[in-house]
Amino acid sequence: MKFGVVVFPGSNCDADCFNAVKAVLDQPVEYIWHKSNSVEGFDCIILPGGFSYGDYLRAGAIARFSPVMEAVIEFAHRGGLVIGICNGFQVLLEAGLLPGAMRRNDSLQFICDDTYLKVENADTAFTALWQPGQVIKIPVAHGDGNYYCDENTLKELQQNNQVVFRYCSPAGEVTAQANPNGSIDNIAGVCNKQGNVLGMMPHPERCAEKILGNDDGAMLFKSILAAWQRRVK
Amino acid sequence: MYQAKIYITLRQSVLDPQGSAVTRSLHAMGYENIKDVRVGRYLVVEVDAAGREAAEEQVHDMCKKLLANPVIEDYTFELVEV
Amino acid sequence: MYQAKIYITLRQSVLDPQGSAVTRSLHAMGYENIKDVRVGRYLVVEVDAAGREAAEEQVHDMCKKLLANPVIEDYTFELVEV
Amino acid sequence: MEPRNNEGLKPGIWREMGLTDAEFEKVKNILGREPNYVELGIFAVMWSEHCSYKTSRPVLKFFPTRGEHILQGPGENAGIVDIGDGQAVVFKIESHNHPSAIEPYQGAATGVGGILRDVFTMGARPIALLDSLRFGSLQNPRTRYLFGGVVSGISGYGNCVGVPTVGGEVYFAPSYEENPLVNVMCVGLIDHKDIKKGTASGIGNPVMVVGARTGRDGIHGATFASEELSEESAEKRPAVQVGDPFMEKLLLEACLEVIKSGYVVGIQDMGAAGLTSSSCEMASRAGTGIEMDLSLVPRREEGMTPYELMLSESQERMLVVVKKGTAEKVKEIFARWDLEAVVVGRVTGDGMLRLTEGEQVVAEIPAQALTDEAPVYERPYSEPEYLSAVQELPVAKIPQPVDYERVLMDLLSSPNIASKEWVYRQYDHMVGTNTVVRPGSDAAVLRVKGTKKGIALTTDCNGRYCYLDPYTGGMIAVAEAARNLVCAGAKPLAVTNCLNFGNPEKPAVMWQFRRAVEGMSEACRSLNTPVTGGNVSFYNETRETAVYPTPTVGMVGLIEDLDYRCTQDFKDEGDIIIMVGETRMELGGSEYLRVAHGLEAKGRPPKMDLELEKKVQQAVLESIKRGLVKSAHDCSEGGLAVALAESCISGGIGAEIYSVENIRGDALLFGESQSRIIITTAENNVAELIRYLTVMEVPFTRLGTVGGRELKINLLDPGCAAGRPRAVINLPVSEMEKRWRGAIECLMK
Ligand SMILES: Nc1ncnc2c1ncn2[C@@H]1O[C@H](COP(=O)(O)OP(=O)(O)O)[C@@H](O)[C@H]1O
Ligand SMILES: [Mg+2]
Repeated sequence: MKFGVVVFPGSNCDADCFNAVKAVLDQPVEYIWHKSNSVEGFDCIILPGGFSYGDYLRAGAIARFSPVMEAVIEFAHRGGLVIGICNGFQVLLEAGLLPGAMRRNDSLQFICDDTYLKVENADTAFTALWQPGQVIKIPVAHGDGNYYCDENTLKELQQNNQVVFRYCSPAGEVTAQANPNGSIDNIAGVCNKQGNVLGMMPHPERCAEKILGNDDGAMLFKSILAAWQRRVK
Repeated sequence: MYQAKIYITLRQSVLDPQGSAVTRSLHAMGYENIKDVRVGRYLVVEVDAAGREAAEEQVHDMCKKLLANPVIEDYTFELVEV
Repeated sequence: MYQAKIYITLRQSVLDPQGSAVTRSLHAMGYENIKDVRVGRYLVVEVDAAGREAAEEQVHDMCKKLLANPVIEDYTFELVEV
Repeated sequence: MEPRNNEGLKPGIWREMGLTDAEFEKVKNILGREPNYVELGIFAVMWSEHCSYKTSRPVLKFFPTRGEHILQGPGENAGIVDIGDGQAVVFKIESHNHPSAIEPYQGAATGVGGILRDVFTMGARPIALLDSLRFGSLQNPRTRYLFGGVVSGISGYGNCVGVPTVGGEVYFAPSYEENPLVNVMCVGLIDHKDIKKGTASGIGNPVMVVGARTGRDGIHGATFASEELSEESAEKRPAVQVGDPFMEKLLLEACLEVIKSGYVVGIQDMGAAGLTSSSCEMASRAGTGIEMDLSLVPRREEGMTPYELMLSESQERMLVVVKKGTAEKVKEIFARWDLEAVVVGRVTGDGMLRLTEGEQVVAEIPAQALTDEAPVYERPYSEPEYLSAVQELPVAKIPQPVDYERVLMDLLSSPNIASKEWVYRQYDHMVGTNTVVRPGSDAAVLRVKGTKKGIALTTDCNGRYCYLDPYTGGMIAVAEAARNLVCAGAKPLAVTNCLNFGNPEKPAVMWQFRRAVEGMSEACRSLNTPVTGGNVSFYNETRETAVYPTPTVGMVGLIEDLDYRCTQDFKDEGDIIIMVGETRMELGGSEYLRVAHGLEAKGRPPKMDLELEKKVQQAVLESIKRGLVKSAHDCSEGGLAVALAESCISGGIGAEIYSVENIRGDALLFGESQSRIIITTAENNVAELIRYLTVMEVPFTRLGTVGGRELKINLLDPGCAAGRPRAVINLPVSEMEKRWRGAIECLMK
């Protein structure tokens, strides 16, 4: 399975995603430069965290117009697996591949810390190896992670099981206290209706190896590979 | 040459974390008669267009595509010839 | 009740990285006739003041103390009764 | 005002630029004529304290700078230390105090930008940042504004560039009220073969300006850093620059790429004094000259004069000398990152810095005159008068606490001791996925991918100790930094430092400076951690009062095998707690005196016995390497009780302690005696550990056991013969944690 990690000029988790794929899966992985207009030959595209174009104006707003995004959008529409992590999530929102928008964290501060997530949908290609409702620990690092969508959209998300992760307490309670940024309904990650595009604020690539003190994130990468293998068969 | 002054604000229905924080600070500073604050963006853009209409159309275009995010933001602008 | 529309902009000689990034991006999107973009902030503040003058004074005050950073920013505002 | 062409110099104008009459005479001698305005501006900025080190140079000679691991000592943009396998660590610390006092966000942000460039200009990829901060009291709203702004400035810049901020320190004391200190350290990783230097060699080689365009911002920044803050400082606002971290990220990637390409001869960032310092320093190091046509320098604003172009401190720019014939290739690389790279001149053989505007020569100065011939001052020094008064501490008159629990709780919520989570939660400290030990322990640890190695990092300095006795305080800063690294399981390798002092023209400040450097030098020699560079920041004073002398030490250590890394948190029920080192009857300069007795800075700082320190560090490090140690934490501010509480809190587990009360109870629990490390070991390893410590001839005490949900401290009579233990502390870990974790956040609300 071949992974592609998109590199916007201000991406800074590109190498981390690259390494995680290597370390966890040992599958082929390549960088895709933002000026490239094709994603041919890739089986999963990762939009990494960082500050794509300085995150000026709005996080992800300018990145959405880079040449590579047209190819990514088309790839997603064809059912290709796309995951946007942190800034990558913001880009997916701006690109309209996922519903909603990001606001500043309600604390107005950047926050870098571990968070606990409840796996609300363990049926996606990205989460299949987790148990439904399982509590996992994944760190966040963002200034604009305060997810917003209007009520109708939220209802739709809920009905279609598109809310993939919610912030929760270590014991799995979805509470306001466990919400690090004020995001609506404690949403930490959502997918599209088809389930082939996932956006999440927390960083699985930062906790994919034992030496980093936590490898909960490895499961996400393993799930992707498993899903792909199933698909190919 | 035209100058567009563009005002981008969060939609009324969207909670504005920055605005609330500013309101709280103002209250703490003793400005208790401040009822509400909304924080938005203000852009000044120089447009080299043939005529007013062309400029106007372009600014609308830019706002819709890039400068404002229609999911949460509204925009308005003023255009003056310079 | 008054509404103050406050415009906060970076001083002329101060670098505006945000403005430059937006300009570059607009150019890349094909809006090559955009000459310059400066990005500032736009605040709408509801002031419950006895009279126009009082409101005006208060807004000046708030801008100087909290809303604008006098080291690098300038502000102007408009006040309307609502 | 800048004169127009051909107008003569206004008499005395050099004084406005910061040159003395004697220095002006020296300029005339060097040139053999009167300088013009541009030349005078160049001399003034290069001979400012900030750029020339004219006061500190003779004192900095005390530092040991050589050692087996040192690949690059002082003199380059950053120091380099070998970590084996053909790899090295590049690191440096720098201050941005005055800009941060005026515009905390941008001041701190551009400080981060500057130090990052110092490291990647050597060809290294920055892998970590640390920040050492000092402010006044958090009770003061202005302090909260400064503190909040500085932290978000560091966060805003570092996070965006994508370099994790993994450690640092924050202290609050009245002396920093109006003059906060913002020191930032950057650490990079490099292969020996990629090391680049700031030299302009090879006559005829093109000289290129790359990165951001030059604007009018920051003109006079270096001069500004070389004088006291005053009411007028606010008027010098153009000295404040705005940083563009996105541009920095592009510059970083492009520079590393271009350095790898092999086209680069020398490269240097444009820091203080911008184009001026980078060009003349690069020429001077190579013994060459540089000729530049200023009309070619890309600019942001129209109508900029040669003077403005030379003195601008616009951020995110570099000066690069490339091999003849490769300029086009270099431009291509920068263009890939959407950056401008423009040839503005060339290297010459005549040793002159020659600036033209088109054909017309606007300045012509021997490059080495600006660097090597800068004035040097042996300034007078004498012991300050305050010293004997503050050093006096009638211990007998200080009552012992009635309620030890309350004292401990107050110490835990003192901003100087409380958790700094409010700060480092705003820093991305994980990006890069190398952070193996995150902020919150004695030292941060980063892995070196593809090896078993780890790098441990810390910054340390207790300014209060330095105020009370700069010699001892200087020694302690070095010793504590090394001790913090040892607690992580690392061998301390080398030091960078940032010397923050008041006005050196005052003999008392000069004395503090000399004594601190002497103390640091002594400790560096003893602990075998040479100094590879640093930064001096003088004139940190307002209205006649200087900050505490604050010689911040940044230190790098190496862990050869990350399997044997160590953290401060207590691990498992039943582990045995041992204190290595010994507690003396010392209260001077302690946080306890401030918190419990309102004495901000009183007495003599704790004694520093370097022989003991060395032994303790060796013994603990070796024990960790042998796998005998499960946790290690040094005793610093707040003493033994606070160190124990911190280990409990970070481990989420309690402890029961029995300690012999052979000195006053408060000194025993809250005194800050140096050279003490609290370690824990599994019960089945106790015998071996004790045997080893005994062989190493280090003093140690068995204190108790890990376990339960409370920290219980019992004092025993000397001799332990009669009587029951006196239980002085019995506090739930969760309650201590609440106070410790919430203190700063609560003050910042
Ligand atoms: N400004 C800061 N930025 C990042 N980390 C910090 C900062 N201040 C303190 N820390 C972290 O908090 C922990 C405790 O700091 P400190 O009390 O200074 O430790 P020590 O006494 O062991 O030197 C350390 O891990 C340190 O790196
Ligand atoms: Mg320590």
